[in-house]
Amino acid sequence: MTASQTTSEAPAVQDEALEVGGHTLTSRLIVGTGKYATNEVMVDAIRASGADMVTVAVRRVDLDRTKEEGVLHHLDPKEFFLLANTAGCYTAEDAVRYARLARAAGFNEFVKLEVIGDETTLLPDVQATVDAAKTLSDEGFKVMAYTNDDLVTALRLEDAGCVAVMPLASPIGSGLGVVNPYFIREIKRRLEVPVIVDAGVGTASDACVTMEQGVDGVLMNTAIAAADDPVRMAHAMRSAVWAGRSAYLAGRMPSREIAVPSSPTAGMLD
Amino acid sequence: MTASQTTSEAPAVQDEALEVGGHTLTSRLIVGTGKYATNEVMVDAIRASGADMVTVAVRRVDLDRTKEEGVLHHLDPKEFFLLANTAGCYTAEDAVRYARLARAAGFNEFVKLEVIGDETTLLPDVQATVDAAKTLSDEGFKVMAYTNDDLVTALRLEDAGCVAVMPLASPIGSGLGVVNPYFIREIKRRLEVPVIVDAGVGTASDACVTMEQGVDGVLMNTAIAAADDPVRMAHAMRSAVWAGRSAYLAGRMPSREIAVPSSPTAGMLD
Amino acid sequence: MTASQTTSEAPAVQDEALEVGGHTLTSRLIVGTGKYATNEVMVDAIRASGADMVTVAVRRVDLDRTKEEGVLHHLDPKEFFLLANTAGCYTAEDAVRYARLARAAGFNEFVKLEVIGDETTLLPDVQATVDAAKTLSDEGFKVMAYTNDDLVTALRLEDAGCVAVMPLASPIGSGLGVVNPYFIREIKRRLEVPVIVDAGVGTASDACVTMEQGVDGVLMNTAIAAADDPVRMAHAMRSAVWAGRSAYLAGRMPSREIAVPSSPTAGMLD
Amino acid sequence: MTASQTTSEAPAVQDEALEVGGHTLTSRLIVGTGKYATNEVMVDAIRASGADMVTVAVRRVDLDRTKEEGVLHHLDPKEFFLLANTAGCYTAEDAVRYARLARAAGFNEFVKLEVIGDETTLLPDVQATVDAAKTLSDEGFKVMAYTNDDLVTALRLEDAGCVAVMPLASPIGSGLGVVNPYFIREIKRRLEVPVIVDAGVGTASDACVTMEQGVDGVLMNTAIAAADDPVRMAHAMRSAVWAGRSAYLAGRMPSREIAVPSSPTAGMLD
Amino acid sequence: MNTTEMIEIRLNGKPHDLAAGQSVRELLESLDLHPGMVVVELNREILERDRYDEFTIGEGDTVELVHFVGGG
Amino acid sequence: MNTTEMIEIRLNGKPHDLAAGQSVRELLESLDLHPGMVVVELNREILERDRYDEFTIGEGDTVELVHFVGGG
Amino acid sequence: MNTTEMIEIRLNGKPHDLAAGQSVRELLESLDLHPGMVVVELNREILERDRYDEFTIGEGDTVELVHFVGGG
Amino acid sequence: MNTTEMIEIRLNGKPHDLAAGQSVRELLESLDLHPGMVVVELNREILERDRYDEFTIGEGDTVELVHFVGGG
Repeated sequence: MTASQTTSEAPAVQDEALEVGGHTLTSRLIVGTGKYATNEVMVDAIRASGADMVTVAVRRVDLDRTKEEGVLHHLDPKEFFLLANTAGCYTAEDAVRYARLARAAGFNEFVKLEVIGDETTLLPDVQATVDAAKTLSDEGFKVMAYTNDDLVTALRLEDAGCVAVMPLASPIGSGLGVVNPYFIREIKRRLEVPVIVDAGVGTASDACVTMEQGVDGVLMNTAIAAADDPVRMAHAMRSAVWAGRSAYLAGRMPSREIAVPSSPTAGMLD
Repeated sequence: MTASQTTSEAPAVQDEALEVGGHTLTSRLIVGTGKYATNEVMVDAIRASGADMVTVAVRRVDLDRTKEEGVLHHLDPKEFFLLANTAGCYTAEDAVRYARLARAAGFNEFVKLEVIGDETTLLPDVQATVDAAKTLSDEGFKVMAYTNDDLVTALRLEDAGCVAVMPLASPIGSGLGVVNPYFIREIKRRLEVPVIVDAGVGTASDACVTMEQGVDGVLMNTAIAAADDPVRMAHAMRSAVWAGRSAYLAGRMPSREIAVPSSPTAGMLD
Repeated sequence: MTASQTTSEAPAVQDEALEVGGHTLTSRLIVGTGKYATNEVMVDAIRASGADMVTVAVRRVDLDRTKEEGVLHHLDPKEFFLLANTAGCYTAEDAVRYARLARAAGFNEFVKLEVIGDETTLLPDVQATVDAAKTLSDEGFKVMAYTNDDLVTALRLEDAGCVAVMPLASPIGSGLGVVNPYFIREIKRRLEVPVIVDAGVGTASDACVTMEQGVDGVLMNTAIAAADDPVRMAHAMRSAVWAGRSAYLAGRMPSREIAVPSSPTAGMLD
Repeated sequence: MTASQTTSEAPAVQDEALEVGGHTLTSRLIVGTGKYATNEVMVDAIRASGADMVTVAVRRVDLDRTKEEGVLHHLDPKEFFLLANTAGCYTAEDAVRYARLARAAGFNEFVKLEVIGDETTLLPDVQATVDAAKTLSDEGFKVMAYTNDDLVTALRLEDAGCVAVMPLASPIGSGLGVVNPYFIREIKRRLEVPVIVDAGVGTASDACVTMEQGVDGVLMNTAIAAADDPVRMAHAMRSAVWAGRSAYLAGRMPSREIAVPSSPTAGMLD
Repeated sequence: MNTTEMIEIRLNGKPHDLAAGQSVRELLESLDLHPGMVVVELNREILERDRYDEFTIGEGDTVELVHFVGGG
Repeated sequence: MNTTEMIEIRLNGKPHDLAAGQSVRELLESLDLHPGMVVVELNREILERDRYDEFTIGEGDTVELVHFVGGG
Repeated sequence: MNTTEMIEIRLNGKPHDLAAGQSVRELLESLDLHPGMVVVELNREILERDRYDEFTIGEGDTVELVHFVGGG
Repeated sequence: MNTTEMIEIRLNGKPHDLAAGQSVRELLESLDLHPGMVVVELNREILERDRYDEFTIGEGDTVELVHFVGGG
């Protein structure tokens, strides 16, 4: 028997499913489709992650080598819920344009809104993000907004009609994990819409810590795609997200500086 | 469909099983049996944890209310591998005495050696632990030694014949998690016998971080028994240990202060 | 002789003075004047801190017990540079109104701009802060803007004409210290105007760590006022700021997991 | 005026001096004399550090280029209290031999006892250290013992007659700072003799954090000698040690996740 | 002899009665406030210190008297 | 026989020549692109899929053909 | 008729009276303890289970009866 | 004239030749070492400074000359 089989049985405990903008997610883990060495590894890793919502980017068809490129040649839209992003947009106008193009592809009304404010850090332009969120929500889009860990901005995004607010754990692709758990917790505490931590997770424990803050889900790409063994890491992330969620629901023991014996102090021999 | 089902399929990737003193462990998670509100919760939690090795303490029969007390009335020795501990012993002599009594119970030659050096912190008396480990190993015991996070002591315990060395993450029952990952990593790097982190884990992410250090397993009791919902936490721990182990084997992405886009920078519209 | 005398000699090394909006600051530590038990303790603590710039708030005269209240009855404007804040303002308009009232007091053109976006966390409304910063800069104010640790907002505040950008280490009065050193470092790396960390420092090491990030200064109030012994803590902060600044300028040793002997390995006896 | 002058006045608050083995130390900072680029820099840095106790190693005279080597050609034993160490010794016997040679030099009865147990990490052999401490104390030495952060060992060293117990913050030359503040605090809480943290400090804030744990002093070498500007770093360390000590004595504010305004909430305008 | 006419204003958020025709300077004096220590806002307009006697306070005026207090 | 008249358009940011009078559908066919796999923006206006043959491409038109690629 | 002679031993740290001449097995039975569930230490010596009836308990003997309980 | 008899000793781990009959003090002088700056261990025994001339170095003796160097 191998240790791998220790997660092979269905847990007895249940957790309500995550609903975002009226859509029910099987998994609290959402994964990206970028930066994989091959499309085969991408598909295997995504399947291993257990995610059913995956992000995709909107780009020009490369007229020289089309066949290869389109992600739809590799991912079956019936198997995965495609969440188009507006990655690479630096203005509200651009983001709105990309969102409309994505919707025209005909899959769903959802969009992962990203309006970048700085090329080096890929941190969001929060004001432009709020503006684009309003416009898109008014047009009937279901906006899931990537943002920084600022509570005030998160509240504005909720007011703007976003169906999910997605603060970063740390910068995109940094793998630094949850640098500011206080801000993430406070955002979750104050919002009504789902809070999904997006970007910054580097390894399984980061995903676990993220979910232990009580957030509704986590979105990642690089942590899986850039691991030495993406498929194995995808498995790890799936278990880590589940573990962190369960630990949050289970209610952890208090931590204390003093020690407390786990065996009885009574009944010792003379 | 519920999120709980996201861990319900058997992972495709495999991990060699953990072997300690010639005994193969199904799970890399070992759990204690102390401090549970009821024996029913204890048994359910242990089953949920997926552990097959469980620790028990040696104590006097309480002649007034025996029926209840003995853990064997609740745990089937055929279902679980019983690892008796020497908890509560403050000298090598006492620990040896308790180990012999445990072996006389007739289940196995294994003992979790604990020689406490301080009542407040429950930190080990490392010299007495090394002495007891030698004596017991010479008597044919398979010693799994609880110790602090000191590499030199860990090396001595290996020399003394221990089949596993079990450094603490933080004090027993503290729930502070892995305070010194450097020392834990170095101990793992230098020893040949399995290194199992014992004590200090407080929640799922602690177990995950522990396994990401590359150690062979983790032993816990209070983190599960003192959770608001021990059974759910046991599930969480089982997934967390698996997640941390898998992430270690998968090889995490490098972390960096700068951001790296996960969507293509080429192919943007004019 | 007492340890207290170990800081009693003038350091030989020099550091260029901090200039903000054309005004030269003797100290890189700026302190608030709020929350002190008595005005005597406030004055003693401020003197002990070595700060020459102190913040004050603008409030209605209490017509019942005026004599006591005004901070000018206790702080000599010739001894300290008074930096009026707009604390308590929740809109750009209010902040502008308070800034104008402060300037009418006739001391200087400087204002510590604060536009709060959330009552619970006292986190800034970054968009309103940028708007108010523009208006006030156009009116000739020298704006030192309290903000969160978002780089993009910091860049906007610099564009808006602020003479200093003041990101928080953690929420006002929280004493959590520098939660996100990455963001603070990046803000310092990217801005031309002085970066002064404002809010969140809890004890001396927090101030020291803050300055080690390379920022130009630190502003605090509660850490000193709410210490058991504010005057002693003020001394500590003054030394800590100086220590952190010096360590930053001195260039720290690289940290590494392996050990390196500090005594020669050669020349041992047989 | 320059910021450097902000520490140039004598603090008003006083702290009792540190007494070790009957010897009164002016400074709570003890520094090593190893690894400096030149003897001039060493002397300047030591003077800048304000330390009056400095450690030296015992080694064979290099018969080819004596004049240069001996540290006594550069440090005046009347200006500095020389604390000889037993660095490089791997057995109690060797350490005792080096201590006797050091005493024969005729300066004092003090010795910094080091018995290394592992060449890679330079972690101590705690049992051998306790044995050597007993032998040397019986011979009238005043033993200041380098040890790990294990409380039980620290208590044994106190029983063995050590005049100071010196746990590491992290491995020698690692510069990782105080990895386990819980253990350091507990050691200080439990011992009667002075606790001086020895090894691991990397920059000023590490020294500050160390002293904030309530320990009596800190000993460092590499953090100063391996800085880009050792003299400036020595100044920084001196202020940092003082700052940390003062903050400890001043009693820090409580830290909390919620924010608390530092300006009055009353007296706002309509 | 005849009684002075009184007017009511809003002073720092509260109703306040004073004799008609008083200047801002007179108001401060009546409140025992040193002009140099406060800033006066009359009907939302900030007044210059050296012109306090040019402004006469009328019925229903809103007056805010502010100063510096301890703050962070 | 007579030659077809050619026009130049801007296609995905590059100059592109094609026969005059072609519909969007014909353009996609000529590029061997399945209509269901791409989204077409003609002069900044997004076209509905089922109306590709209603739009004729003219001289100087700007055409963007986009699709989904891997992204985070 | 004649009365049984009684002896006192120390059992799990407390004084305990029983009839003279009893074997360890008889003691366990009198305490309603299943031999397979306990380990017996007689005067600091651990007894093998299958030899409980070979050992007779005498005046002043120290007997420890231990078993497994929940522990970490 | 007659030549001096030479002996070999082990000095700081290396073989060293010197004239027979020399005292420790003479050895230090020949090495240009100030007695106050070094500590002498002769055949594993530490010598007191004021007795350096009482000890004569013999064939095969082991001499260690140590001093303080920079260290942490």
